[in-house]
Amino acid sequence: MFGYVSRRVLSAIPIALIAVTACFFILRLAPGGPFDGERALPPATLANLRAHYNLDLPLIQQYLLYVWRLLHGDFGPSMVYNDFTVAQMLWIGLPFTLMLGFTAFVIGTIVGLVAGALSAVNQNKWPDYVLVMLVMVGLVVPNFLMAAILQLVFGVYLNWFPAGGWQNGSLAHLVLPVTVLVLPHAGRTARLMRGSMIEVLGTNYIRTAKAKGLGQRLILARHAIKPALLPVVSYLGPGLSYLLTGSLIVEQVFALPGIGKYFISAALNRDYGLVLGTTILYMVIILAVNLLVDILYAWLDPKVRYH
Amino acid sequence: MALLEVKNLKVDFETTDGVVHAVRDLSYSLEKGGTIAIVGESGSGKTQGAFALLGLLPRNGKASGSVIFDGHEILNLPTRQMNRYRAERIGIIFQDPMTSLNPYLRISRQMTEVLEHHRGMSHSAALAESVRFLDAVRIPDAANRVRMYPHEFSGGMRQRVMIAMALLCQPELLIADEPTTALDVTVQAEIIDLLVDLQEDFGTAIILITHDLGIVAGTCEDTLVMFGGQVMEHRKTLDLFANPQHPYTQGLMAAIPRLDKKVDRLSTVSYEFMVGERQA
Amino acid sequence: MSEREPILKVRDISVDFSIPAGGLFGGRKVLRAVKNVSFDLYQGETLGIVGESGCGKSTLSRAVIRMLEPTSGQSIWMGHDIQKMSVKELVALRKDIQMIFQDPLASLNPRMTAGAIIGEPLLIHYSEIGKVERLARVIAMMEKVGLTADMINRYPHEFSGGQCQRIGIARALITNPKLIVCDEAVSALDVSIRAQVINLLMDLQKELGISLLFISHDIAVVRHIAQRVMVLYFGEVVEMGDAEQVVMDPQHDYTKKLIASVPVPDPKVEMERRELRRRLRKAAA
Amino acid sequence: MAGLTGKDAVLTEYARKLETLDAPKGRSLTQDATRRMVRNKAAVVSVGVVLFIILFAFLGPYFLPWTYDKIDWSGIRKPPNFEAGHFAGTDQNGRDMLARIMQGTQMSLIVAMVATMVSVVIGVVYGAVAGYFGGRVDAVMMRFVDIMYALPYILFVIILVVIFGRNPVLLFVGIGCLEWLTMARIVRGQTLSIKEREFVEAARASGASSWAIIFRHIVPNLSGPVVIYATLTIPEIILTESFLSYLGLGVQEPQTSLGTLISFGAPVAETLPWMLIGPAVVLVSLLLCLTYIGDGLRDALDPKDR
Amino acid sequence: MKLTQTLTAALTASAIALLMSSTAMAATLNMMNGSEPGSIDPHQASGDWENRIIGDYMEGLMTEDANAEAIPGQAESHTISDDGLVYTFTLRDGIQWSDGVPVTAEDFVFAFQRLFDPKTASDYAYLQFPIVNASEIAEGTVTDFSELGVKALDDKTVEITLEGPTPFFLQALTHYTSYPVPKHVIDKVGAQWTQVANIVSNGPYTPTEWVPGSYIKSVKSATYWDAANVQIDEVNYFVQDDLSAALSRYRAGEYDILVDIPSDQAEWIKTNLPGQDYFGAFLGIYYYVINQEKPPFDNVDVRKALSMAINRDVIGPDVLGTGELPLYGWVPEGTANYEGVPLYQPEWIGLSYEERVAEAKTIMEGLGYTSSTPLTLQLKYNTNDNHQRIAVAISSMWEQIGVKVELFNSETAVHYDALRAGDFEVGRAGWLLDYSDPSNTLDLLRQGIEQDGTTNWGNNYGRYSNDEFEALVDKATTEVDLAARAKLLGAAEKIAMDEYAAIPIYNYIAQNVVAPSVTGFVNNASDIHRTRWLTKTE
Repeated sequence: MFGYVSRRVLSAIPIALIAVTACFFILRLAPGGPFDGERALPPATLANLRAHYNLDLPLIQQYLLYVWRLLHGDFGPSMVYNDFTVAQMLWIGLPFTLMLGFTAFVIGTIVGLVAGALSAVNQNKWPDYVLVMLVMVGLVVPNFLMAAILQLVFGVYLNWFPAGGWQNGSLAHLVLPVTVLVLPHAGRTARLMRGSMIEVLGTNYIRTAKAKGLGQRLILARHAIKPALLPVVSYLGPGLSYLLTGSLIVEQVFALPGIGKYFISAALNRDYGLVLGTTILYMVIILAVNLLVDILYAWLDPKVRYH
Repeated sequence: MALLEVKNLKVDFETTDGVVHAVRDLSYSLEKGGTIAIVGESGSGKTQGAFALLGLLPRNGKASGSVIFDGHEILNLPTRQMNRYRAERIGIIFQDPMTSLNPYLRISRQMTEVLEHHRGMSHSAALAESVRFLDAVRIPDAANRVRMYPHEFSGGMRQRVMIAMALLCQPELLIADEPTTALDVTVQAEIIDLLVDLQEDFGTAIILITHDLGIVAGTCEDTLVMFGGQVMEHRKTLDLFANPQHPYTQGLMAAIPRLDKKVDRLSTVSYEFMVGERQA
Repeated sequence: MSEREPILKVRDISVDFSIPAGGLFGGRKVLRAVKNVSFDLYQGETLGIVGESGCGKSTLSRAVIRMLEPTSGQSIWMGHDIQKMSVKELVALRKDIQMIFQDPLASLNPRMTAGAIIGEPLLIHYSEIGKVERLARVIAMMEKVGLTADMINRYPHEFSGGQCQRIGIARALITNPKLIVCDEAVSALDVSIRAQVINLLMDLQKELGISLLFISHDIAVVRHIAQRVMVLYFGEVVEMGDAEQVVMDPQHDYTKKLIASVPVPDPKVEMERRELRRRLRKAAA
Repeated sequence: MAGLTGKDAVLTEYARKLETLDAPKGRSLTQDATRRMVRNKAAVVSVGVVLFIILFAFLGPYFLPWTYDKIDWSGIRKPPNFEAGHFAGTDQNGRDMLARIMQGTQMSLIVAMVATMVSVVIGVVYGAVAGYFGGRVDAVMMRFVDIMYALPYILFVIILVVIFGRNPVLLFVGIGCLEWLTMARIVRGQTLSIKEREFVEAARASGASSWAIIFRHIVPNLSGPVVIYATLTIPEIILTESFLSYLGLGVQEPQTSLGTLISFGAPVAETLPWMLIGPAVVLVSLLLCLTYIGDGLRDALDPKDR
Repeated sequence: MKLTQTLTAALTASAIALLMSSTAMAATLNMMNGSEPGSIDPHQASGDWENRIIGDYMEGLMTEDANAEAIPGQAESHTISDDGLVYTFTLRDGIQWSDGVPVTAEDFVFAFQRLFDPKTASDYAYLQFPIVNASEIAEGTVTDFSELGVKALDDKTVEITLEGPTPFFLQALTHYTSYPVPKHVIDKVGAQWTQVANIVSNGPYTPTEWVPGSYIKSVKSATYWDAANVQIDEVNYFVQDDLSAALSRYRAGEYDILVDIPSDQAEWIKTNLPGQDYFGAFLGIYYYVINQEKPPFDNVDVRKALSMAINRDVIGPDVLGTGELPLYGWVPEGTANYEGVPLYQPEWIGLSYEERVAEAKTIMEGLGYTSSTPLTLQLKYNTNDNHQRIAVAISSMWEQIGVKVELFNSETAVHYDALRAGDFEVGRAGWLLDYSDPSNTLDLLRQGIEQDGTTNWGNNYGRYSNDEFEALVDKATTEVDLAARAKLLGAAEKIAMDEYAAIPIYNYIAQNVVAPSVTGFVNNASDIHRTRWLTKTE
């Protein structure tokens, strides 16, 4: 087990390195630089800035310098946010992003699984139709629209929840942003769960379970859930990356701290250090989640476990 | 009184291509401890006819007619009531032991749950009983292997597990749906022998569903030959083999290459008998 | 017999598989699926290979014609070692050696019409012939295997199992092969249809003088169709000889068990055989 | 010479036979699937709605008094006004909303089609090749997909906007080039199972080359999952497009897309509701129907249901 | 009678209770402050959202009053030499940093040296380039910081020497680039001094909490010299990029002040939030630059026609809906040091829009551009709803005079990169004045500087070049007399605008929304509203 995990972690390192390299050079290919703002800077200032951030070095040297620092755990400075290093910004924003992301992830997964399973059990009956319809709405409404609607309805008209912001992690502030994130994730999960559950319910071993005279609940809980979960489990990795992408819109609309919105703004500002830092962090999260998902998969599927 | 009385059983399937009559007018009866073989080729309706007894038809299937088990009408019972017959009084073995066991659960779990559910036994008692039955179906080292997952067993062993599972509650009737089709010949022989021995030991009545006349020959008292959802011939097995009456039965028997007789050319089944029936 | 030169000489073919060793993330181990098998096959002859699932009979047949790479050994096809052939020579060889498969439906591409399926080998090996002639040959072959020309545009799922297997046979025959490897070619068929297909195969063989390598788990079928039988058990040949002789007087214990296990559609005989099996089992225990 | 082998005679006879041959057309799997699809009410209704939306988007503009880029200086940010011919109101630039919705729908549909097609072509070829050749080739190719998965998508999009910025179709060709990852994975998985099927072995036994097998035997049999996934990719791309529009990276003015219209409409939902409702209704019903069609296709094409 | 008495007593009691509770309760101002601050180090900041925070915790020699006029800050008084070159400031008594360390003249000298130090790489250092040797130090040609024209005569006296008379210099000293920084802290922790754990302030507030991406909290500083008159105890500067979300949150009572609004909501706010809209013109111009190095845009007539065809009267009120004022000249109305110069107006100002279009059309036709043979041009703008709308509207206006416009939007960095590189035909730009003086905008049209074989055009994206204009502006820099200087600059403006050096479109409008509970908020031309002047009643 330990060997497997360490092998997986080791094999992720070249992937991460290639990705970092690709990002580094692609960023530099894009026109515009971190100091191209609305106002032209005097040449002297510009030169000072470029020297300050080592941008005057040859590109390959900058790259090696970056990787060298990275290996020492140093993400370098941000070029737009001067008062913090990239590592500081990420360190401050990460817990929030993770909290938002994982709360939505957990709730969305559970809601999706339950909805999908209910839908499958009642296939082609009214609860199925209602659930499928709800799931579809979650899927097709763009999240920025959903965020605006929720904010207006629950934040302004009904005034049930704060319309945005983040006061010391109060639960009320989390409700709306998490809902926006949960809907599409729950929708996708529910669709998958419904499909796989229907498939499982048609298998021979469920027929065997029925032939044993077991009640429907027992059949579902003991015989159907686990195999039906498998395709959903393999979706969880990509699902989380969807969530993280979605979180940047949510962070922006609800004015939440977190690293999601740096992703966009830093890319637009050509804040090389911050973009790379965020990218690497996201990559690590995604790779870690994929690893967890694989372990979970192996745990769920005895066949994988023993081969 | 007969243990099982099937009368005018019909099974229809609603498909995208319209209604398919899988079984038409199937009637037979079975005494306590008796054996009957239902023989037919694929699509003859033999399997669906058996599934209908236990209410195991797929969603789009509908059964009608009458099935009296031990004096009670059990056809199309609500699931809750049907569950009192399933496994408890009527066991069933399926064709494909590879897919009929839940690959995600240990054999122990899959067996003990039957006893826990129907007999209210404790887990440890159920486990002991399960091991006893695995022994009975000649699974070596049953006490240890009961903790394994299905994919760790060979096909023949899995079918033994299925049989043990179906017999756990010592049902009065065992439906064996092509129990050996997916297995090798030598294993098939062992399983069939096992079934016959168990039937003698437990006195369970058996409905043996198969496409292989050879298997039927040595096992069942009665044989029922089906084709296209209809009964072609239903007689004592000895009579049937000695003197097959229906042209379909005759053709079927002649089409089998036999080890005990050498022929130069196999004869084939002529379906001319169908012409008249179809029109009728 | 001995003066004739065999069309196919197989010498010491072995096949190893590397399989996961088990355990959560363990390594791999080597499994010897076929062990040093040798045999000869003559023009117009049928050699039956009998054995249970997993005994290596399919692996053997594929290794012989290099559908998969054997670990060691030779198979000499009309004087040329198949195992040493170049890719180009192999493609040419496929024209002479064809296969028929177990599952009649699964062996046909569901997206192709019967005509396209049967015509495909022509497209590969006789790309020079025109469309009309190809079609003509396909129709001729369909009629030869008992299909009608009007079925040419139908798709596999519209055929019965027996008809599908006829399409498979037509596809195998269309390049005028000298050897056909039948891998459980009749096992999945219903009894009545199986008889038809067996008869068809035997008729065609007689007419065209092809050799058959007939693989089956059913020794009764093999006995019926093959002149010689080879019994495989865990990758090894345990018995090989004249079909009649092997069935009537099996030498190896496994062959005896196998023959005793085959059900016979005669209640009296079957009762006796069960007694026999019981004795065998007791003796073994 | 002709009579020597009798071949010509045989051929002549068959040629004659071919002429008279009136072989009935078989029912292909596609036709079968279509028949099953027609029985799915939700899918049929969805197909109808989608067709209607397509007609609405492509023919609608011919029936309107205003074009999508024409400014009505007398009607800036005005609610629907039938006399002026603004059936769905006007935007902040005084342009007719209905005309813009039609143009936006056109754009979204074209963009989705192009991107989907690109992703399908790349994904199918890539996945089929990786799956068929397996082993080291497969390992390397799939590792590459893994890397791409772990990279932030948005970065590529920004580069693409910079490179293709002015042409929406080219931009979305680019997005299609990034969207093929999942398709490649699905296709690879399917290929792995299809290549174990006997008909592939049969083709190999007939001497067919690897490429012939991939394109004649494997790719056509992928059509089920590919079509299903493609139908699901279309809404995905439309959503991606709207996400990009929200970030200001969408299509260039004066052209527009549903996503762009909604991202402009959402902030003024209260004050200029007609700017949101129209495009939102079209987008949501389009996506809803496409998803239902995708589901319907899956049910119709899934061989397990047969 | 008795009833009235009891009632009055009760009312008084409750009023007192209310009063007491409100004084007991800290008044917290929640301000929606736009973008994430890049830095709250005065030498690193570059935006108005940073200015709001920095100006509340730091104070320069001069500071702004509620109307954003320069008033004495840390300096109690100052004298200016007759030639306008030497400024001498006397610091207040007892001013100290929030950690109790006194603020001395040395802190100011240190701050200016740090500002110009190339190592600091301050974006906005050039605003203080009028100081002797400032630009030389920044460029690295002078390395001895003691040669800088800022000296501490003693602990309480700062002397600043300028290169030339700079009438707006006192105003420039309200800008954050001139703020002192705490030498004693920076010597200890270096660049980390702005971390809330280290930061000290000399202004009315001290930052105490900073959650990047969310907010900065500043609390009233007890050591501020005028602390007694500071009413608000706590300020939260919230990061909020999405403007319509910001409005929603304002309506939900989560913000007291919005510094920007979604422009479509201006009308709605005026109607539904009466008295809370503080929309007023401020010193900022929105304009299009025309690349005068590319034909046919080097032709003044083409530029004239393009300018004439723009109907500025509909852009502010209708297209944007916020009512921005049409702009024809280069120096916005209300700019200081420009007394006596009439607002620039083109000679066709008297024509109706239809007549202007007709004339523009004639001009274009004369040059061979008609609707069938149009002049095709690419209009670049940085991605933003308002820029887009204006571009769409203007391209439609230009269509009438035989100009076919292709719109091209890109992100800010790419857009300005293209403008600077001259890779455009017509491009959108804007300028918010750093200080109230005509030179601040007129400098945008000055010729490029030759360096390393290329011309650096700075902010003169259109590459307008006119020697006469240049001479007038140059002359004005040495003119001490304000009226004469204004005249010179006015003449320069007229030359540039008559040649359509760029096309001004509108005068920016500040779009603040202030809750009724907040008082003391005054519209002003600089759009600077220090929290010090505000009061909040709960």
